[in-house]
Amino acid sequence: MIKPYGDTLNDGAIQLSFTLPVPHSIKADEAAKQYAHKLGFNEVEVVQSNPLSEGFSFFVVYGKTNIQLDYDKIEVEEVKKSMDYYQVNDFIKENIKRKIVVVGACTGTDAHTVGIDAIMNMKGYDQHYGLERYPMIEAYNLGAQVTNEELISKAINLKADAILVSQVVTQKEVHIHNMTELIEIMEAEGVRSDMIVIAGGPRISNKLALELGYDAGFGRGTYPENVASFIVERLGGGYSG
Amino acid sequence: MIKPYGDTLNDGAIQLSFTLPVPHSIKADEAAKQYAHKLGFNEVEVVQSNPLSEGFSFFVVYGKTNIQLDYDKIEVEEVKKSMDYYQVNDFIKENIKRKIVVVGACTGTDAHTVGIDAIMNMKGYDQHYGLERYPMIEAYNLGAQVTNEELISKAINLKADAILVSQVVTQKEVHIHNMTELIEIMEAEGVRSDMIVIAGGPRISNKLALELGYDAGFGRGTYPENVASFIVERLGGGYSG
Amino acid sequence: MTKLNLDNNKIVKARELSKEITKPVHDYINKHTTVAIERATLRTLGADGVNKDEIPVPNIIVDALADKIKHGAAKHYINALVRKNLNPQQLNSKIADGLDITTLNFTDKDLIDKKARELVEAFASRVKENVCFRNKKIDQYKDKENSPLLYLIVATGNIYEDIKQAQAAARQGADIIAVIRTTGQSLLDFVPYGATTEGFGGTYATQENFRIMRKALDDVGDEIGKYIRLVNYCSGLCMPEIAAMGAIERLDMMLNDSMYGILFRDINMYRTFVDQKFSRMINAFADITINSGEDNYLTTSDAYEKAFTVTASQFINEQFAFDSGLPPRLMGLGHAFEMNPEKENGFLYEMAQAQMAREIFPEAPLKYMPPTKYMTGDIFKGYIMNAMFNFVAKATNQGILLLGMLTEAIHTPFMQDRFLAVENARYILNTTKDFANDIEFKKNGIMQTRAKDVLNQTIEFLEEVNHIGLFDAIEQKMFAEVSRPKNGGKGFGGVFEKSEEYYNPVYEYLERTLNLK
Amino acid sequence: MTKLNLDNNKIVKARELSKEITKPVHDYINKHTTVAIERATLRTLGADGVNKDEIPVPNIIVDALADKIKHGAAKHYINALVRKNLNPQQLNSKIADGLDITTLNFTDKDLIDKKARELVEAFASRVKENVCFRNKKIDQYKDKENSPLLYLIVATGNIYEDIKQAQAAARQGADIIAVIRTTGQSLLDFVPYGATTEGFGGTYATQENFRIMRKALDDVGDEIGKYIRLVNYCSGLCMPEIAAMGAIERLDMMLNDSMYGILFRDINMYRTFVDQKFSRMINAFADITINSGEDNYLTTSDAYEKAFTVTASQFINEQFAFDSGLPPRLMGLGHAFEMNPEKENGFLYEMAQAQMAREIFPEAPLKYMPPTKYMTGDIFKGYIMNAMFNFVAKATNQGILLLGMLTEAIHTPFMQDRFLAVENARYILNTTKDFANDIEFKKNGIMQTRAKDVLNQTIEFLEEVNHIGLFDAIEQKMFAEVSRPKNGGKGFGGVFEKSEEYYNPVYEYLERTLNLK
Ligand code: B12
Ligand code: B12
Ligand SMILES: Cc1ncc(COP(=O)(O)O)c(C=O)c1O
Ligand SMILES: Cc1ncc(COP(=O)(O)O)c(C=O)c1O
Repeated sequence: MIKPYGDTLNDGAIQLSFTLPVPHSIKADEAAKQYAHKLGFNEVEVVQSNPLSEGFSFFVVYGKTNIQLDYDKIEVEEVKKSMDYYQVNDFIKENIKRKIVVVGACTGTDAHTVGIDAIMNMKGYDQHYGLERYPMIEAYNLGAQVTNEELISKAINLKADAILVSQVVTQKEVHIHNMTELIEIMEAEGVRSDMIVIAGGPRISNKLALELGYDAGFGRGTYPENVASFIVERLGGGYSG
Repeated sequence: MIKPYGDTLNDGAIQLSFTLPVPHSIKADEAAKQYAHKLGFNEVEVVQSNPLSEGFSFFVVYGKTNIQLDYDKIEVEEVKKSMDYYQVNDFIKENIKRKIVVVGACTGTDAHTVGIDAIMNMKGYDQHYGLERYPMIEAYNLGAQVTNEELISKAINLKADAILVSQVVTQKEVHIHNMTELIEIMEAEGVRSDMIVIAGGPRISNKLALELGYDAGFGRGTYPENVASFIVERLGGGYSG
Repeated sequence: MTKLNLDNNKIVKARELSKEITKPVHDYINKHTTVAIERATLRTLGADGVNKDEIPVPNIIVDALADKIKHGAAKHYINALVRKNLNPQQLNSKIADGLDITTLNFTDKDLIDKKARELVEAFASRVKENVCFRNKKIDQYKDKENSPLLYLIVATGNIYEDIKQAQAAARQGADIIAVIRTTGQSLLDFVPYGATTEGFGGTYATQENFRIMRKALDDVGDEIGKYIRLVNYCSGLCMPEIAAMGAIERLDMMLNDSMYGILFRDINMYRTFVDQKFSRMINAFADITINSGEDNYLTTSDAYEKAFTVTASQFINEQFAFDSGLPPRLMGLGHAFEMNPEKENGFLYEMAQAQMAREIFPEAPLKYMPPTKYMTGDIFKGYIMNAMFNFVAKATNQGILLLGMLTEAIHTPFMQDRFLAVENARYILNTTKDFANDIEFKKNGIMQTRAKDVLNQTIEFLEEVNHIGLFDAIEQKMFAEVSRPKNGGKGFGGVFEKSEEYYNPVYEYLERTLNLK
Repeated sequence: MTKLNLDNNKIVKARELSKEITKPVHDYINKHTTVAIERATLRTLGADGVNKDEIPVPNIIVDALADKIKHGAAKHYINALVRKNLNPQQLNSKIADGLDITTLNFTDKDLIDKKARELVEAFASRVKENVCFRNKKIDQYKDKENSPLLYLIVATGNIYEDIKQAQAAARQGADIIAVIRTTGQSLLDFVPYGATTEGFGGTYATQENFRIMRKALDDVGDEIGKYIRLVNYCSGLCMPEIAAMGAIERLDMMLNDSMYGILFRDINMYRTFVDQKFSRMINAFADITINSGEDNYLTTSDAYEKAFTVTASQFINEQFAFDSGLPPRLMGLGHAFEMNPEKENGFLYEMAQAQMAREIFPEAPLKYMPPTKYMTGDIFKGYIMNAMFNFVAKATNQGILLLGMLTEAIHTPFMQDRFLAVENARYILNTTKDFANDIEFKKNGIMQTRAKDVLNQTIEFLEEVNHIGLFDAIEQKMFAEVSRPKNGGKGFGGVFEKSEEYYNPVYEYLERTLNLK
């Protein structure tokens, strides 16, 4: 069982900051304190409070809590050691025995290309080659603000093995709507099972992607070989490296 | 009912940071997330995680919670508008009709003089005169690192009306021990009811002081006239200003 | 002596090159109009409102004109007013109800001209009143302004929520509020109508939203004794219309770049160049400060390696601005603090770059953008990066300081994020107030050398662009590492060669007033 | 040319004044000893351990001597060793069990002298080995050191918890670890014994705690390829004993000020002056860098108004250090970044002050203290104040950088607070690396003028102190706005005039070795 650590094991110390929609006053400070109590903190100090505007106040709070977590029970998917650039190409040659086709885009109204470029562009990212550089992968990067329809029809035309969707803007859950729509259209057109569909972006987790009907999701700090590994293993049976 | 505010009313958004005593890993990130869930957050993002040392990891987390607080039910003591320098002196002249005696110190091993000086010294604090300046108050500032015994015997000798205790260091609850001891000695010597006993310091609240048997407690940002008002009103019956 | 000791001949040289570069573009611009220019013109004359399918009146007219647009849309609208003897509101609702004014026969040229003068006059006097009002307020409240001006964004998607945030920001110390647009609006070929409450990562730019935010800022401004400037985005497929709306509703600044739409929104280059000229003429007339978008180069390219692209783009933006009648004092040329925080001496390179912009464009109220690309979830680190950015801004006397958010990598700003941003800026600006005046740069030191190198690279780059021609240079990926085909991108279909009898009384009025002819 | 263009004659003048000021104090020092000096001497000779009441052996001996102490305690201890033919450990346990060595008759002077030489030699060679080991390690790992060295405190109260925190800090990038002492230890007239786990706001300084922390830091140092320096507090009523323990256990730095105990702990002034000399001789011999405490002035006085008291105290500390044989390279003279963050141009005044210290004491590894007084619960604001502090430290080439904690106003540091402090420093130090070299200060600008003014005030102040005499100046509140009566304060009873036959082989050895005679 673990608890947060300030300067002594299990002291349960946590820093919080938040705004309450109340005017700055002694009552507001007390509300901040009691709110922290409601969150399960017992020793609570409102160390700072500032008026933000009429009717809004900002607080910095330190608190200590007794809430514990059973660390042994935390389950995370085992991170498979991903293949590297060379291994991926070799794997395709040996197990799939043809070039594979991957089509990617940043979809919907989302105009952030840097993430999908990092995965696909020749020059890659952080010294990791992008998919366009892989001799055994035919990679098509459609760029940003691509509609789901466009992406799907391009993938069908190119007989893609996998579709890569990048989503960066998440405000008001816009990515959820957009990601859901893609799967719905694919299912309506009866092509969902023809391709591997993968999502990625800084706020995308594998869990979220699976929930929305994708084959996988990749978050912050993904490298091209991570997604390449996943695709080729799905296509060509497991890899034991 | 209120909830924290990020950018939309009742979105319940809060920022947290804390350390967990586990090695930096994907499992650690997941633990941080689940810990936040345990604190009552539903949408949780672990936006940053850093290794601190073998076996310790630091997290910055944003979460949203549904926990609500009934703001109308928050009770705070009405902050009496305190008298000012002139009013206090006049009040003593009119109601108590003699100079009152106040003895103060920063007690125990605590060597922080700035707080008690702010309250007592002639020059005062932030343009508010200290008690030594009050014509109707005889103020004795014993300085810091004064033992409880010394303070009490001095107060008895001077026939003090009030004792002021400053406590700044609170680590390992050292202030609680020390403040409790003072009251115990006074009770043992049968002098507790002869004087008003007041505590102050940046981490002292009125609530805490009352719990420990003091007449009042004063926190951050106290001015001399606040405590002077309290003393003279206790001594001379209420004030209706 | 200047701090950087730059060779003035080189600065002159770079300016000459930009002039040569923009010349052929300008020839193209003069020969063309676009659907957006025509719609904007209609708006200045009074066209407004939407039909039951939410199609705006200016779009209905322009769509109906099809390629007759090459003669200009204004004549049809004015003609209809005269012939039907209606005021614009009345005409607008008739159009919304289905009236096709493009099929009406033309009345007397004289009557049309007379009506045109009257309408242009109405537009002009409204704008002049706005300018006058603004100047009066700024003058009245001058003392409380920060220097640089503190620029904060609101981006809730809901104009009413935006107002709360904007007023809170103003109370906290902001001088300028920008209402970020919803994602994707720049690609709409029409301007949505009315007050809106549903945007993603921003709020729709509509005339009604402009109006109510303007009022909210005037109110809070009077409350706190300050004139709070309002900003929106004069870019995308409706660039000239936004300019017109902004002029009418007294916006004070506009994001407005000569190439941003091409490079970062894949809008057709001809469309963009033609649109930006008219937009800037309106901005100039309305005394609206533009903010160019050089910061965007650095979100895709490395800020150290590609610093010269920023400087080159500033020269080009300046030249296009001159061509539209914008005086330097309205040129909020953009740049950004985007170097990798791990870079040794990064602070010096940022300072050199910012100081260089200051010395090359001495009268421009430079708009300085905060770190974004290297911001992470480590909000504490981010907060000190923002402090160093604020420091450089003050030390190099930037005009407009877009405040960095400690949560840049996480979400659009919370109310408390903005508060912390203002607190950061106010502390740094005050504690380092006269630092710049109190130091000199070492002769041939790191900063002087860096600025010299970047200026040299800029000139080389401009020479190459000039040699290839701007259109081809863009096609050849010379800007922002992205290639945009000349005939590709969005909105190319909306560009038309003007006919001989092309008629646009607003354009003419502005050209005259701004001394462009 | 220097940045500040200070008048060198004035610097010389201030030094001369300090020499005059300390002269009469030094005469007093030479004629006196204290209980603490005698206990420290005993420790260097081997006295250690406690009796069943936890009274340390050195205290038992000195207490038993009462005022015979004026002849020196060493002779008794050495005599006992010779007469009883015991080694120190054996003797120590006998003393702990009740043996009173002060009643033993003296043996031959020659035998005592011989044994003394042997014991002093043992101490000296242990210390020399420490110095040698330290230099080797520093040299081996030099490349990874930060400049300035990053100094972090641990303060859990529990030595084993401290070790976790200290190792974590080292892994995060600290170069120096200080184990803060528990509140109140400085007023104990004995040094507690053994490993301790209960302290308030800090951990007891005991020889065992020194030893196990030293080992922990050596271990983590080898792990990460760095020599991690260990600091403790050579101050309070046991100042000389802590010096001795530090020399033996290879501490690397010691907080050690000539007047701190007087002003901030109400320790008697005579006691302090006499103690500090011997302490510093030991520190000098052990190649331990001292850190003086000028920062403390600014926690009670205003940093802008009373800046000169810091500079004056630095001169006085320097002079006392010279008198004890400390070379400039071991003088970590203190100062601090404590101006009100709301002060306009505060950054410039801080920079001027720090640069002035740098130019006046060019060889000293100045120790620079972070903002504390104006830190609040606003951890974000605090974090950028710390960034500006780090900036000034780098720009003025400070030697030792005590990292500020964003939670300074709240609690003793959490592990994450330290991490964030190191991250802050590393970012700032790297991004501004050569900034100082790249700029010059404007002639007669704000910073030059400020430094000149402070130096002038310093000289005026030193003249006044010299005129009044240091003892009386302290009594008259001239330092830190506090008055300390000459015969008041703690520990005055422990000061003794040395007799004619006063004997102290350690003191003599050090005087000889440090060329003080
Ligand atoms: C650069 C940038 C821009 C540039 C984009 C330039 C371009 N050509 O991409 C410009 C200036 C144009 C821009 C504009 C906007 N931006 Co922006 N932008 C950023 C910024 C600063 C960096 C993003 C970035 O490039 N990261 C670097 C890349 C490498 O990381 P990444 O995207 O996470 O990708 C990695 C992984 O996520 C993963 N990955 C990503 N996609 C995929 C796909 C697959 C299949 C896989 C396997 C992996 C994968 O692999 C990559 C490599 O590891 C962020 C803030 C920040 N510091 O993060 C804001 C940010 C993303 N933008 C934001 C917003 C709101 C906008 C706007 C919508 C604002 C507006 N209303 O005008 C606009 C409009 C854009 C639009 N219509 O979408 C918000 C999003 C908030 C939210 N959570 O919803 C952010 C967080 C800033 C903020 N705090 O407001 N932006
Ligand atoms: C200045 C200072 C010092 C100076 C003190 C100089 C002096 N002569 O007082 C020096 C450098 C000597 C010092 C030393 C130490 N300090 Co100190 N110090 C501070 C500092 C920076 C400011 C305190 C201050 O002066 N505040 C200004 C005054 C005006 O505010 P105040 O005390 O809150 O007083 C106001 C109210 O609280 C109230 N009040 C206070 N007392 C009373 C009494 C009455 C009766 C009433 C009515 C009101 C009242 O009115 C005052 C005016 O509004 C704080 C950090 C910070 N920024 O707060 C740390 C701090 C208080 N110190 C701390 C520590 C641990 C120490 C040491 C113990 C460290 C060590 N182990 O060596 C030492 C030892 C001192 C000891 N034995 O007690 C910790 C305490 C942590 C904790 N919560 O337990 C702090 C928070 C720093 C930290 N983060 O570690 N310190
Ligand atoms: C010059 C310019 N125009 C417009 C925008 C806004 O983008 P959009 O066109 O998506 O509204 C930006 C954003 O950074 C910009 O810099
Ligand atoms: C020179 C010096 N000595 C000692 C100390 C520590 O205080 P104490 O004497 O309470 O251990 C300090 C603390 O700031 C100091 O600056």
